[in-house]
Amino acid sequence: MLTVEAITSAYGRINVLHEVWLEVKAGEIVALVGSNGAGKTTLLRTLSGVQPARSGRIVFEGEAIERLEPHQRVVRGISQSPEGRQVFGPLSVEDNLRLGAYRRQDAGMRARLDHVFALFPVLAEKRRIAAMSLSGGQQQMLAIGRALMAAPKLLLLDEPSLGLAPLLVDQILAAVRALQAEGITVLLVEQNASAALAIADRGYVLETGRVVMEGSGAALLNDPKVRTAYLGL
Amino acid sequence: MSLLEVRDMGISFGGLRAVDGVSFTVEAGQVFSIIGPNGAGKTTLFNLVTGIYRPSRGKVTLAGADMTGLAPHLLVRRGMARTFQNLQVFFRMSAVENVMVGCHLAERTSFLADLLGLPSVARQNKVTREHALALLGRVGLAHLADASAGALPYGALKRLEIARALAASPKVLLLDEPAAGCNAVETEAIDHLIADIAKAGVGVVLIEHDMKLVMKISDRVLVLAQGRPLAEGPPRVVRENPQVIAAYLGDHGAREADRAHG
Amino acid sequence: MSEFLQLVFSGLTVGAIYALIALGFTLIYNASDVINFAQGDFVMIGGMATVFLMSAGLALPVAAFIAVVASVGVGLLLHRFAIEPARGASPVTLIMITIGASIFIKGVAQIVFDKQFHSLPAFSGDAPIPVGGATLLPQSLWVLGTTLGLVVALYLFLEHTLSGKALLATAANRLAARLVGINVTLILAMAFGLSAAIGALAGVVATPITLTRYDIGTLFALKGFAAAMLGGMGNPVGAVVGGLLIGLLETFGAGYVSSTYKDAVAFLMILFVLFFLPRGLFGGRSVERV
Amino acid sequence: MAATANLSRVLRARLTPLIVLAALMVLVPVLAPSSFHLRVAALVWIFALAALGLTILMGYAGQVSLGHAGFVGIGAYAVAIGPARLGLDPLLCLVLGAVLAGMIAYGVGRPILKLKGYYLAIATLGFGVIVALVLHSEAEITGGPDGMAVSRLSLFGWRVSGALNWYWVTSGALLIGALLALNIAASPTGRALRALHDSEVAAAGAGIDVGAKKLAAFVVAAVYGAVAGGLLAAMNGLITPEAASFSHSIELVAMVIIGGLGSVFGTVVGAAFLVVLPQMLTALQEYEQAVLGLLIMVFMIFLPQGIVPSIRAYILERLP
Amino acid sequence: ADPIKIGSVVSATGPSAFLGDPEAKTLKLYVEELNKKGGLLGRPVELVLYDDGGDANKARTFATRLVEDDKVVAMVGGTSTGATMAMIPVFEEAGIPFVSLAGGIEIIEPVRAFVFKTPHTDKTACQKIFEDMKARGITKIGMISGTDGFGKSMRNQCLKVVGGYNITVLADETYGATDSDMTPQLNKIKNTAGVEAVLNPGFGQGPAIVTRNYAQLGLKLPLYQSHGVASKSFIELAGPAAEGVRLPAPAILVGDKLAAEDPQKAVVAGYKASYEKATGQSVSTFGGYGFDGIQLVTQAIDKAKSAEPKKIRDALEATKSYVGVTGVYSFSPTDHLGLGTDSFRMLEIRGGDWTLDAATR
Ligand SMILES: Nc1ncnc2c1ncn2[C@@H]1O[C@H](COP(=O)(O)OP(=O)(O)OP(=O)(O)O)[C@@H](O)[C@H]1O
Ligand SMILES: Nc1ncnc2c1ncn2[C@@H]1O[C@H](COP(=O)(O)OP(=O)(O)OP(=O)(O)O)[C@@H](O)[C@H]1O
Ligand SMILES: [Mg+2]
Ligand SMILES: [Mg+2]
Repeated sequence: MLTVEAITSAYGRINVLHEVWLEVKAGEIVALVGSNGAGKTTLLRTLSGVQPARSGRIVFEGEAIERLEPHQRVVRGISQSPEGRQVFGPLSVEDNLRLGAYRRQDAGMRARLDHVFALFPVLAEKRRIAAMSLSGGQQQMLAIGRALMAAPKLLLLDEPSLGLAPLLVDQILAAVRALQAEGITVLLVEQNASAALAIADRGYVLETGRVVMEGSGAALLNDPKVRTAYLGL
Repeated sequence: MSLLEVRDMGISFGGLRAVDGVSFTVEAGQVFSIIGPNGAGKTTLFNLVTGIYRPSRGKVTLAGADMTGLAPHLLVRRGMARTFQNLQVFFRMSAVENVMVGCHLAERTSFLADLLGLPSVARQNKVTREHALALLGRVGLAHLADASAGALPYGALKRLEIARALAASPKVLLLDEPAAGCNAVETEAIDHLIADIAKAGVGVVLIEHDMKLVMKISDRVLVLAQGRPLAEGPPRVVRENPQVIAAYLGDHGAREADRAHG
Repeated sequence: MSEFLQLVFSGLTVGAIYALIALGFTLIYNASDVINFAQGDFVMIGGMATVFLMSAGLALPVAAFIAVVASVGVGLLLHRFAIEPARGASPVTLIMITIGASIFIKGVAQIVFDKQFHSLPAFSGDAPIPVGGATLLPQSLWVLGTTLGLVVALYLFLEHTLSGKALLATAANRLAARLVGINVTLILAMAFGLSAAIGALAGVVATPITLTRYDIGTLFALKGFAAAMLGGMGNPVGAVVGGLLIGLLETFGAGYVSSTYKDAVAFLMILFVLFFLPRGLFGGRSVERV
Repeated sequence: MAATANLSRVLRARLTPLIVLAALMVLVPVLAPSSFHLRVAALVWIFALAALGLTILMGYAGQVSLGHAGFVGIGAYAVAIGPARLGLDPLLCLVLGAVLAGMIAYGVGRPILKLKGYYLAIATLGFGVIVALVLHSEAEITGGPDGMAVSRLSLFGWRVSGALNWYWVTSGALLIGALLALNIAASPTGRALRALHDSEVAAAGAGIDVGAKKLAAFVVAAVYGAVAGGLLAAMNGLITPEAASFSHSIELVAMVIIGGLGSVFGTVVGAAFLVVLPQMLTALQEYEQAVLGLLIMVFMIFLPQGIVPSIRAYILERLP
Repeated sequence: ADPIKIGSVVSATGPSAFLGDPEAKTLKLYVEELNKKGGLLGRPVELVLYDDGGDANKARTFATRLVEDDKVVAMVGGTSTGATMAMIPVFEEAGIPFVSLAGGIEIIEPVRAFVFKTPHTDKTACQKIFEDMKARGITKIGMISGTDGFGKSMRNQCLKVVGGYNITVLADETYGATDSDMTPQLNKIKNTAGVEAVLNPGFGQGPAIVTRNYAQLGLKLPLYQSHGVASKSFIELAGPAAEGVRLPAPAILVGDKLAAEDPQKAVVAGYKASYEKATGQSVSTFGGYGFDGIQLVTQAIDKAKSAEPKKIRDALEATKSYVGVTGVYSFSPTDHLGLGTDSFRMLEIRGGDWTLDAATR
């Protein structure tokens, strides 16, 4: 579904991604792990188009999209829940979610909204409240919910469990699984690597802007290097 | 007399009792953790204790002195420093400058001396910078000292805030989710750091959702839910409280918590 | 009593003009956090273009329509060639660009038009309407009506359409706006175009009262900005209330305090209000989260 | 290699702007000795001095003021009114004007500096408008809209007159002003100001008294403005309320932004841009304004951080 | 041959643009015509013209530039009194004659060696108006003046001389130069018992708005405007409300209505024809000030047979009975204006046009 071919990306003159190769097949959950500053966020930003690629190709469903504007990529079915939540602070929770469906104003929107509210009941409770007065974890839920509202084919999640209570981490991971069952493909960046790899079909390990390892979720979980470097075991 | 005493804190936002009658005490050298579901009021409690919000009721005393309602910068003077859940970094400054700002209270220059550029200012700058570099080293960011804070990855920024808070040489340090955005290995480093800080006699108040971290290093844990205390006690006791498991930990959290004590 | 009423009429008229200009600020601010210093110049373009088109023989409605379209064109050009190329620059830089644009527009206007004052005939004649011992000009009703119409339209647009929300979202968080698929460039262009239209419309209805000249935009921008801030930046209802209030303050200041210091009266009132409501009358009171 | 490393060090050094400025000051009278050129240069120095106040307030501390010309006006009229109406010594009045401006800034700043962003902008704007209005209206004291004459300044017995002498006096004033501004930037105070610019909460969390620091910056800015105003009045021998006008406030802000927000040397460049450029554009006659506006737009589009920081960043990025 | 350089600084843009613009156009036009006729003393004339945008500080800089860089031999300009006052020291010091186009009396009082001016002072205007009021038996008036330099200065002059005419000022209101509504002030005057006429010293759009608001409030008392509105655009802007407004103005506005034997008739007709042909705009008194200024200077150069500043000055001061569009000038060492009240005509607006009041015809 998505192939990333030799993507290079930079802030100013400093290259952060060095020819990253990566593939996500339709219906997969792919986990991306790596330490602080490895370039995980940068990679997701490059995929959603808010960060330009310096070179390389991104092919989504057979179409090269690396030159497309972010909104054009959203139309094609790529949606991202960004790092740092990035909610529309002064807008209400409900407006945030509706804007998530900005490019998908279809009959299914109502249902998706209900779905998000079912997943995160607290959002329903606070639907009229300005997003900036939510707690950190609540904002994280909102960011994930907003990404879901776009009914994406490919969902990019940047540290979805960040700041969430353990109970909710379970729920989020379960939800990701459920999404997979609905046919949504997920590319998941997580610091909680053990949990992420546990639900992932495949995973990649990123180190200073390069893919240094790939394999099935289980294989990586059991890889001794991964275990010491990322799982702390 | 405890180092930090919080009595019956409370505040409401338009009908929502975000924090409702919370009390706790922290001793020097202790790690005191506050956990609870999202929206339980943990961050709000921090904001009340550190003077960012004015409490509608309750009292804060630090080393016996009443601190309630004191402006944040005065609280720092009395020995209270914190980090923020929503990053509050000086993004246009370099990493080391961020920490140097944290040293503000220790700096012995006056406005006039600064204006006139007296030699004492240069000396002070040198001292401050060295101190800041040492602190950056302590949180593992020495190699990024001169990088612009705006260019640091998320996990590094969290540690930068810790270094900045430490720069104020606090008696009480309040950390709001310091390990968010760090993987297991990085979290472990933070874990050692916090233990070190506490060992040096600082009272640490910690908000964190990483149960491995919390259960491992906390002396006591307070669980909040919907603004009210749900349970309080040593980690071992808290993590077995069925109410806490149901409201907060879930299976995963309980597992993680167990793993901490392995 | 009749004196009081007279002051009210006159304050409301002037205030409605300020309100119209403040409304123009609202859109661009909502989309980009930028105060468009060229907003007053859109007002000037509306008035001046109508004057010159009318003197070329066009009927008022036709002339006014073309003037509004022309102003929208200028707004879009401003966005396309000055704001869009500076994409990603800080609001301060963008504001400076609009200041440059304002100087540029005035410079061109003094060549295309001239440096004289001009007026337009009142839309429904000059015969004052006597009300309770005071008099009201029909043109005042035009201004008040336009203000009312525009504020309702703007309010509905921002609060009840997805495009309106997208506009607000763009200013609230540009990155997130792009991530949810909002075409930020288009939204900004729309904001500039609509602001220019509102400005020009204000110019058309106000010129019979205020007269117009190539450089009148500066004054309009100043008063409109003050009105917008008093009401609470970004809130169209606030803009209108702010505008009317400043108009009333000025006229009552002139009528009852001192005509020399009436502007001071208005500004002191603004300072007084901001002292208690640091984000204006309708700017919200919520505590910022950290 | 060594040369580029040196260049990089020079570009980063604290006092480089001062040395370049001093060199420029010596060069101008050599290259352009006519008293017209000297006057234009002196005006650049004076406006740069006034704008330096804004550099500290806006550039360092991030607090917008759209009423800075109000303080310029206060300083200017102190030098005009003191000698004419009270028989005081002009130099003393220059100092008194600065003190007065500082005191007024203190009084006005305390309430309004609680405001943020555009709200602070409108409050300062209001202050400026009120000052201009008073200068305009109290004709018995200020001479009204047509202004009033200002007696000659004498520095410790030396009566300053002639373009060259004024050139040196203003050069000296700017040099001192620039030095102080650079001193602040590199000091704990400067760090505190830049910190509160980025996050007031975090600055307070580091023990910085945000309100007091903002107020200090506001007062210092006012003093810069007043001294510049006093010099302007004394040099011209006449002052009109125009000095305190809103458009002049905008002009000062524009200098700071065009040159580069927060950059001391940039402020001088910005002042030069807005003082010298109109002189160069006079040949364009009625197209002058349009071209000036166009140039401002073009510079801001292509050098969005302002002239000096943008160029500096460009060079530094290309050095190894 | 080397051109003779004449300098000028006017406010061609900014709040006084409607004064400065016709001044600039007139100066350019006249110098052009002069050169077509062969220039002066067999040399071409070059006009060095700068726009101060209404800023006295800029005016001062341009004045220095004219003296230092451009080396002009004479100067005609200074749209506002403020700008003029800022420039005077430069020309005085350099010894270059300066004919100002601004109204303030302080420009020529005390007399300065090198400074002259062409417009009437506001004091003369006040006197002319009060003479007219007195003749019509008006003894109690209300005043509403602009707070710009012109309005303010004229207000002060009027208050100074009003006593001499047994007229009392019962109401004294002001408005800002850029205000768009003067109803509150006029309403106060309306409610002041005993007012028999209203006087509005001011220029720009203000008086037009005053006139409109005046009509809107249904005020029927005589309304006097000043010479500051003496251009056709006032009538256009004020519209029907201008009917009946009286004001003192120079002959230029009513050139075609002057008596055939009036000495100014020919000059005025000539200037009006060429200005209106060249610019497509109707003449105003302001352009006329410029015309008289440059005329005075060029005639002085001609008479002095020299382009030397000192000699030009001397010739200027010796000017006697120069017939200009504003009036007939005779300078002397104690009078650098050389106009009296008789150069003003009392006009009344009737049928949308200026008409000469019979009494002063
Ligand atoms: N705006 C920026 N300007 C310059 N460099 C940047 C910027 N943002 C990130 N970087 C650099 O790019 C590299 C990759 O950062 P990125 O945020 O992609 O890492 P990450 O893997 O997501 O880290 P984390 O786990 O902390 O979120 C880091 O070295 C960082 O310093
Ligand atoms: N300024 C505010 N206005 C309105 N509601 C607020 C405000 N601040 C906090 N709240 C509400 O108070 C509750 C507590 O928020 P708080 O941020 O303290 O939660 P928390 O325990 O820190 O949660 P998390 O773990 O997600 O960070 C939340 O429901 C939040 O929406
Ligand atoms: Mg990241
Ligand atoms: Mg929190």
